Amino acid sequence: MVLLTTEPLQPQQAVDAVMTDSDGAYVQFVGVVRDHSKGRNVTGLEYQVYAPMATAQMEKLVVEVQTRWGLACAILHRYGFIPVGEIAVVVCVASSHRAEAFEACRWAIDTLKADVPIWKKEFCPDGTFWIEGDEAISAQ
Amino acid sequence: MVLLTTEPLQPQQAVDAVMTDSDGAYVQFVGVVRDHSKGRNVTGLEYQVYAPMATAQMEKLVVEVQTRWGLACAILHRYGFIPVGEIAVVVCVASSHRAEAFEACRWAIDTLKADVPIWKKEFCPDGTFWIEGDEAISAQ
Amino acid sequence: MTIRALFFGHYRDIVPSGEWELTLDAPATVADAATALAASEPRLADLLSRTRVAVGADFATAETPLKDGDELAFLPPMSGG
Amino acid sequence: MTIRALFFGHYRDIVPSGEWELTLDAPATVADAATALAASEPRLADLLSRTRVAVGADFATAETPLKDGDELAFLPPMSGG
Repeated sequence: MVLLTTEPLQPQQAVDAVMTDSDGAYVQFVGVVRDHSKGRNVTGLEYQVYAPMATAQMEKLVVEVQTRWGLACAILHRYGFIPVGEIAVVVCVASSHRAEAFEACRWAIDTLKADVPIWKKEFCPDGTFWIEGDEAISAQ
Repeated sequence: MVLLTTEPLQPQQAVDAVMTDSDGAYVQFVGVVRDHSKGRNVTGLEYQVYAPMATAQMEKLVVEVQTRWGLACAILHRYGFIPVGEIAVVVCVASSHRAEAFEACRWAIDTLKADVPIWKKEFCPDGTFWIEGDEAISAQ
Repeated sequence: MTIRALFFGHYRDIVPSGEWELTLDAPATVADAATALAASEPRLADLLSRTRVAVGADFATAETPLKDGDELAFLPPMSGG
Repeated sequence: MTIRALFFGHYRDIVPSGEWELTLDAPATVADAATALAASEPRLADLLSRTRVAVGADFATAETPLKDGDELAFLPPMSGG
């Protein structure tokens, strides 16, 4: 299950999507907008998204977790403006085998950050910055 | 923050205990009572606890996560009877560094299972079993 | 052929609408489209060295052939999550 | 000295109240307490081979000395989480 939305994210939605009565556990990664980034104060983020490809890429991650680990995975990503303290991304993997659930969840968030076409624009007291990988580029 | 209680667990309570505006993420492990265990059907679990030591051991885990990884950690464990589908344990680690948060969360749940004095009693259609490590011992 | 080029990240400050309709002589590849864009807008000259590309919302390469109606996206290093 | 032994897991089926007040001659260790328990209840003979022990809610060993009023817990392999 994948969800790309401008609405606030509910982590429980990802849990409900993956858990059955035969699963003994889930591992969840939740990314939140924080008040600083590499020394810059941040008041909020705007996520820009290439929606059809981002959805397709997130779906590929879910399929890959199912194929490689045999585990159910759900990914939620919010876009548009997100204030500090609110949730930007949720990855949830259900499992009766916790070693694999940790591994799969970590792989999914790492791969999402590299391969899902979403970009942060940081709003800071001293300006606005496009974040492209490790680089911050002053925005107009 | 640690909590040992007979009441239903709220994962968000662990999140609220560890997250500040400067944390960019959290990793959470949630263990749920499942409907089977090594081939046995399970209708519910009763967790028995040596409370003063379990609390002290959970507090040691929280301190150890702070010392080794510099990360805030919260652990909730329920005891008494828990029906299938309900939450037995929550481990939450806050972090701006996700590699370390995954590692610390996994270490905490692994160590909890080995060193926190709590025992499962499984209720199955064909009897009741004490679970001691990997062993199931028929209960009276 | 006519294709639609899409821009993200700081390239949105160069192409504010985020897209550019481009007419190319067939046959043409992703690299040909990038060359045509750089000729029209010098600030797009670094496109291929700074972005990955997707054709039809699928990762592609500089050598990927284009056909009429294709959607060609230039994707700077991503920063979701 | 008098100590309180605590039992968990399937040992609760042997000692349903979960505890046993035990009088020992000083000096005594955890091993001495286990020997006294096994003498009173043969089904407790495997205690030291099947459990870890804690004195005062801290992990201890068979050689840990006991003092009057101590709480000695026999802890089968745990299964929390």
